[in-house]
Amino acid sequence: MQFEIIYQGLELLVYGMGTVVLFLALLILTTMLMSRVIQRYFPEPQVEIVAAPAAPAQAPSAAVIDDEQLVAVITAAIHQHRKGQ
Amino acid sequence: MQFEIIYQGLELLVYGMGTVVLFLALLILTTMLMSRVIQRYFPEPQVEIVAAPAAPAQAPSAAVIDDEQLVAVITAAIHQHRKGQ
Amino acid sequence: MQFEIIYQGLELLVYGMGTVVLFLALLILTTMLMSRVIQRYFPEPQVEIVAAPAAPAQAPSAAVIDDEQLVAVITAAIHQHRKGQ
Amino acid sequence: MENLMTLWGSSGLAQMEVGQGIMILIGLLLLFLAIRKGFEPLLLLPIGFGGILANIPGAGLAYSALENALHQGDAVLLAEIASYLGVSAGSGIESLMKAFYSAAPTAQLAVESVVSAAGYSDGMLHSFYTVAIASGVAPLVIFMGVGAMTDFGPLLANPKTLFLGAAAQFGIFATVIGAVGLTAIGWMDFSIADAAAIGIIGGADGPTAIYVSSVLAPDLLGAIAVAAYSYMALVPLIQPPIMRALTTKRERAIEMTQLRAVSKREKVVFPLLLLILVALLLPAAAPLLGMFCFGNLMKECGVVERLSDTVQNSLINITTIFLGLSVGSKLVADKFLDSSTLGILGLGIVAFAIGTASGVLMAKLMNLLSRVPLNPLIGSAGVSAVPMAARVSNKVGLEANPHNFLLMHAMGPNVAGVIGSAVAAGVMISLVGS
Amino acid sequence: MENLMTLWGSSGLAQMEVGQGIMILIGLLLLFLAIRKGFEPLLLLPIGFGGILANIPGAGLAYSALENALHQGDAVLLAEIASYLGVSAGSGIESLMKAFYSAAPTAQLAVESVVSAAGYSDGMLHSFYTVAIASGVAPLVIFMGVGAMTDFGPLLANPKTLFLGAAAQFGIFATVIGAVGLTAIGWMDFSIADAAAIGIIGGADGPTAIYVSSVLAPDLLGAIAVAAYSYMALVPLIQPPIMRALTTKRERAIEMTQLRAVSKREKVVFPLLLLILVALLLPAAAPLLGMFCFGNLMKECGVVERLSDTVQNSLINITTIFLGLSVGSKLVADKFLDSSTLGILGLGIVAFAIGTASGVLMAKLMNLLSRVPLNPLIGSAGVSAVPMAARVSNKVGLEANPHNFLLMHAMGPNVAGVIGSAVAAGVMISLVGS
Amino acid sequence: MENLMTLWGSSGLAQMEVGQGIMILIGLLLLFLAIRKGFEPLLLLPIGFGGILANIPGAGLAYSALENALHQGDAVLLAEIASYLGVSAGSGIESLMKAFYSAAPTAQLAVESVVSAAGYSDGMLHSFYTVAIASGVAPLVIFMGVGAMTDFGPLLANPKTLFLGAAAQFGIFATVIGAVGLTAIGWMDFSIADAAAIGIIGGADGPTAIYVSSVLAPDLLGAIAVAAYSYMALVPLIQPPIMRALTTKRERAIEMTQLRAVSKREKVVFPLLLLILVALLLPAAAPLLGMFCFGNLMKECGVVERLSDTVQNSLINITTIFLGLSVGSKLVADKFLDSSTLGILGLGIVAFAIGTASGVLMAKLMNLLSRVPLNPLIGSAGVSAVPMAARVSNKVGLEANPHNFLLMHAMGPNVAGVIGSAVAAGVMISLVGS
Ligand code: NA
Ligand code: NA
Ligand code: NA
Repeated sequence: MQFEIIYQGLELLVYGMGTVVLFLALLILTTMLMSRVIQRYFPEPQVEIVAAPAAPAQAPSAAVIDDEQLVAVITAAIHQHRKGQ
Repeated sequence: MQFEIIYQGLELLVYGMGTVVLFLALLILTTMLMSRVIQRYFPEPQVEIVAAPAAPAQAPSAAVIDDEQLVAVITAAIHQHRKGQ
Repeated sequence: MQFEIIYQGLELLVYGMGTVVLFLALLILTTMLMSRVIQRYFPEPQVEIVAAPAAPAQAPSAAVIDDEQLVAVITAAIHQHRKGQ
Repeated sequence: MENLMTLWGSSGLAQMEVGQGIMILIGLLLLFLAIRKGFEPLLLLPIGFGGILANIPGAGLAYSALENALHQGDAVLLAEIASYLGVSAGSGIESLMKAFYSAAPTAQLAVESVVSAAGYSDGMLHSFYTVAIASGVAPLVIFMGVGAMTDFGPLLANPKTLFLGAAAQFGIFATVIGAVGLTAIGWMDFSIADAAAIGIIGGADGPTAIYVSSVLAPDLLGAIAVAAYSYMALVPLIQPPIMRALTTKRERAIEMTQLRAVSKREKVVFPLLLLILVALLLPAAAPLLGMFCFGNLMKECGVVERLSDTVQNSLINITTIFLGLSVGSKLVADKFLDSSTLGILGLGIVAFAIGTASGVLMAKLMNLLSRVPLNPLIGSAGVSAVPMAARVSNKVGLEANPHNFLLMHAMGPNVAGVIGSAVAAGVMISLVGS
Repeated sequence: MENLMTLWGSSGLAQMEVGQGIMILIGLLLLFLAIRKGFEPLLLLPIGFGGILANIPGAGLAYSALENALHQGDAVLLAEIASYLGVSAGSGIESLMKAFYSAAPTAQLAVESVVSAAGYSDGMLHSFYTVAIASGVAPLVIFMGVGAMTDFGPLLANPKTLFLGAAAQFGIFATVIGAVGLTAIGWMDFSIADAAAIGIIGGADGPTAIYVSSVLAPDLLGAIAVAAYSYMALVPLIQPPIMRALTTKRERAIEMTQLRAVSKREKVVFPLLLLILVALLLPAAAPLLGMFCFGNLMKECGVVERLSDTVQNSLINITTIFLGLSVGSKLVADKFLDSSTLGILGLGIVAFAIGTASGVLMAKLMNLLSRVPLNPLIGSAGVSAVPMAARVSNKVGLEANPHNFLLMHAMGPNVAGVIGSAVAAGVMISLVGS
Repeated sequence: MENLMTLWGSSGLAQMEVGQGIMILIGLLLLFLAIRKGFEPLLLLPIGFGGILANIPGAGLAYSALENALHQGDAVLLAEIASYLGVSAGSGIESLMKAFYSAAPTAQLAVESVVSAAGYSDGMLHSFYTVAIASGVAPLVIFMGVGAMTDFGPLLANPKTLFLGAAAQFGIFATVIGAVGLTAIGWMDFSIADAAAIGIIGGADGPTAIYVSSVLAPDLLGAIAVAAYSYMALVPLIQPPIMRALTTKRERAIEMTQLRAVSKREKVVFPLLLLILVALLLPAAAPLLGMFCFGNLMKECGVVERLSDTVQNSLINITTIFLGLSVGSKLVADKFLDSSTLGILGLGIVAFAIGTASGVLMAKLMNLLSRVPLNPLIGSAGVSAVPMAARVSNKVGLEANPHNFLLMHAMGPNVAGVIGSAVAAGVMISLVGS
């Protein structure tokens, strides 16, 4: 009985972790393919730079905190840093 | 059986369309009466011009699209047109 | 039967009113105690004056009416009145 | 031709009963009072409109599926229903409904199945009522919103005004005596639960009144809600004469000392303190006061502003609409047009008057016992009816002394009255309920 | 190893049926139309997404607990269910479901208990559908919101345009004839209730179409809603050729006299007037038109602005999301991929065309009988599809005469069309419903 | 006198049990953490408040009608209930409840009817729980809102960071092993379903944890939700030591290349791509990830802004309030005060730690295999806890190299972690559920 549940747990570990990794690997592949197709065949005239001005994903854990100020500070710092180089 | 359902359909057409027309005719009559009573016995000091500046009924089909710009353009055009005459 | 219900009503009066008064009396005591403890041991640097600028409890009966203007007028009046003294 | 008869037979005119016509007029009157006279429009507009909808002949919007079947079904259907309930089909709708409520659960299930198969379903307003009021949820959500809109600052600055909020609840219990008295002399026929629900009108607090009557006297809910909101709107007419009659001009001119500053921390702790007291002493008041304190804590704690905003706006507005329409469903003619409604309207105004008087007299008593001067006019604000009653205190005070600004002083007893009537509601539910 | 089989067996690829694949593509097509072509995106986006979710193989999101048990349960479970229903376990899902619906209530209860004990529960979209549409509440709330966004000013300034709104409903009833005709010649197999629900597509009003089909033909609801919203989006393509074909250039160039001023008071009284007429004559239309009038009264009365704002924003938005997803649940392959869907799509566009033509012809007829000039182009706006159809009238009018601004004139018949199709819906429910 | 005893007997003090007192203190502690320490206040404030309400003695707010009857009913009522269930009345509440759940549906119906006739009804929090969580709807709606607030830009610019989000889910499964291990050695008594629900705490995603435990282990839901949100708030304390221990200063100072521009079109297609993959491979994750993708599509498509706004504001706020209160209902003393709660709290923090470590180590592994430099600090963000974990990565990175801005780079694995734990949730429900 005791080994039974440990066995079940190990099974869950193997199949669960396996599925997560496989699924996300497939997602990586299809996402890269999708991006390439769109960039080549359906390019957009105007693009947006992700690294700096885009606001980060806000609050998926329902904790909505304003990151914009932080981003603004960081962006400014990066610019200054680059200028300095 | 086949004629039965056609007969039912025709009935629906006659009674349905009849009710719609009768009901809206009654609504016209009572609305005109209501408007006349209000205009005569309960006039309001300030009135609003419907034709031009009032925004149109927005989006009863849940498709909310901003008509104000369109109305503004039209209003301007009407004014210019009238001035020109 | 008739006296029965009157008796029940009187009981409700005595116990009901008694509970209300006792409960609110206890609330007064604990509130005063709480305020004293906070004022002595956990004072706040910045305080707010309740009498004048604080907006009154708005609309607990779901009738939300803007009291701020009224309060502003009253506050101004009080200030003028005090200045005049 | 048969269709023409169906259409005419299903039209309102052909089925209209006198009572329904009267109720539609009463609904229009409520709309008039709400729109033109500004009588608590947020509630009386939906209530009035719901009342009209509930009385549209043949639409059955306020009836359950079974009631609709009993009103509109043919003889065969009625006979089948009656056979399941073990009564005669000709014994009238009311006795069939009673038989249904006391039937065995499997018989109820069978009847519901038959009714549904015959194409009858719950009316729109009946569904709203079931979800919003019978479940108790709408008044509680409103109370949470009220909590999120209440500022306990003035009360915290002068906690003794809680006594004024307590005294004004005497109107509630005096009215209970009135209701049982009318029953004892045979003019009315109220149970003790009915009397308690009627008394709560004197609490001058809409959601509390609806909550209590949904538990103790659902059949009287329509009349009680209409009375509560109407009289709350009439506070500026009802209170001043009583206030003037019970005070001297000198008393009315008393100026009160400025309220002390109240810290944020006190405001955060107060709803928790109230909650703990309720938990220890009066669990029956826990739903109402618990939600009230929760709303107030969300407002004062400062870390969940987005929740507090939603509670004060979209959530309370959505709930108000469905609460109002649901109350309207109880204005259906065969429930509302009853001598008891007149009794309720009469007792309700007595409750307001006694509550007002008790508050004023308590303030005078407190003046005898304490050196800190108290203007007795703020006593009347203890009935709640926030913020109307506090404004009335202020206005009557200004008449006597143009330098006398009682508004903030009256807000203390005013919000105390909300707590007081919720406590009274708890006592009644725990003593009379079930 | 067994787990690997469980995982693979529970994957979508292993369970995918052709129909589900097709429906997922159709869902993606609806999303494309909504996002790239701007086809009524507020509804078609949730409907399309819901359609994809409904067809995820093995997820059973659109099925009830019982349907999920019948699709995925093992032989033992099916045998147990079948024994309660008194049929053979091998008789197929459809006949088991039919047996369930006609079973005695205690047998239904027993089946539900078995299904729940076996771990099956209602799919997410099925729950949404039950709460939002089967109860009737979502279309009614949308209609309240539509009422709160409607301005009856242009209609009040020229009430005769109500006739145009009446005439355009001819498309509804002509389509009913078409549907019963297709049945009579054996191409389709619609009941009279189905035909009525299909006809209502011609009303060019989404919530009305969903409400009527939820009552009269729930199985066709998916196709009807998709047709209604798609054709509403296609109004700028469907209407102009018909309008041009039925009018001369001279008629299209007619300039209309400016609309008179309408007082606030008339706007407040109008929804009440409409409500009273509905109450007296057509109780079956009371839910739809009652909520519509309630919304409009909240907007116009001016004393409950916070309620009106919420109705026009958060409440209608929340309801739209769940309404759309719920409609999507009816795009499940085994219900949608049916020859009847093609029939519905075909009949729907005929309904729009006939409605448009009827409106234009009625305007021409009215021109013959009255001296006040009426541009026949505003007749087509009578189908509703607010405000798209009114804009089409304006645009076609400008082509013929660049000084001809018909927008406000077309808004009258446009909102009249909403009332007209709600009236038609009431008639159909009262004549055909059960 | 009898009334006085009724009142005192119904007071909280007279009925208070030690466990309830402790739970009220725990509720106050949660409020303190939420308000003063800023621990996920949007959830922990309602949860803590709900926990206090649930433990008010005698109020029974967290109990069903039957539980309330069993706790407060007299001997006669208990005997009647027990006779329907075929057990002895003295066998204790717990065994009576078990007998009820395994009773025949007609017996259940009879018991419910008796309980309701005796005046007992579902407690307020029990009703909230039934509607919001037992139905599964509240976590799904929250997930839709989260989707509408998520920007996949950083992830699309560097999709390989999805591997980090995958690796960090190892914490989930390692914790499952821990839970079954504790059971095997006899310290705890978790079933495999319990273990799976506990493991999901390591997903660092509140709604996912609540959704999974509502399906797999409703009795543990309170402890699991409290652990999940508490540890999410503690991420800035839990993660940095682990991150520093597993990396060299040099690794922490690695600067990453700027992210490429991502087009609007990619952002619109991505949620659809994810949805299709889910549909084909993992239907059990379809409710969670379907709603997530729906929210994200509404945000990115740009044509339904009013829906997206409502989803991100009033809808998610309303849902959060009732979700929190509902979770609080599971903090009722006799369910929460159990040795298993301590086990859950302990296992939960282990899950967080292992997830953090796995993410960092995976980043180091990827650095070995690829030329593009990857700062291993962003690996810890793979646990999700958006956006807290990404900020922690940024902060620790800045300590090592003041020119090193990792925030946007860490957002990729951060949102990948949300997808990863939803996938893990799907696997668990499909392997362990029912
Ligand atoms: Na009160
Ligand atoms: Na129409
Ligand atoms: Na995660």
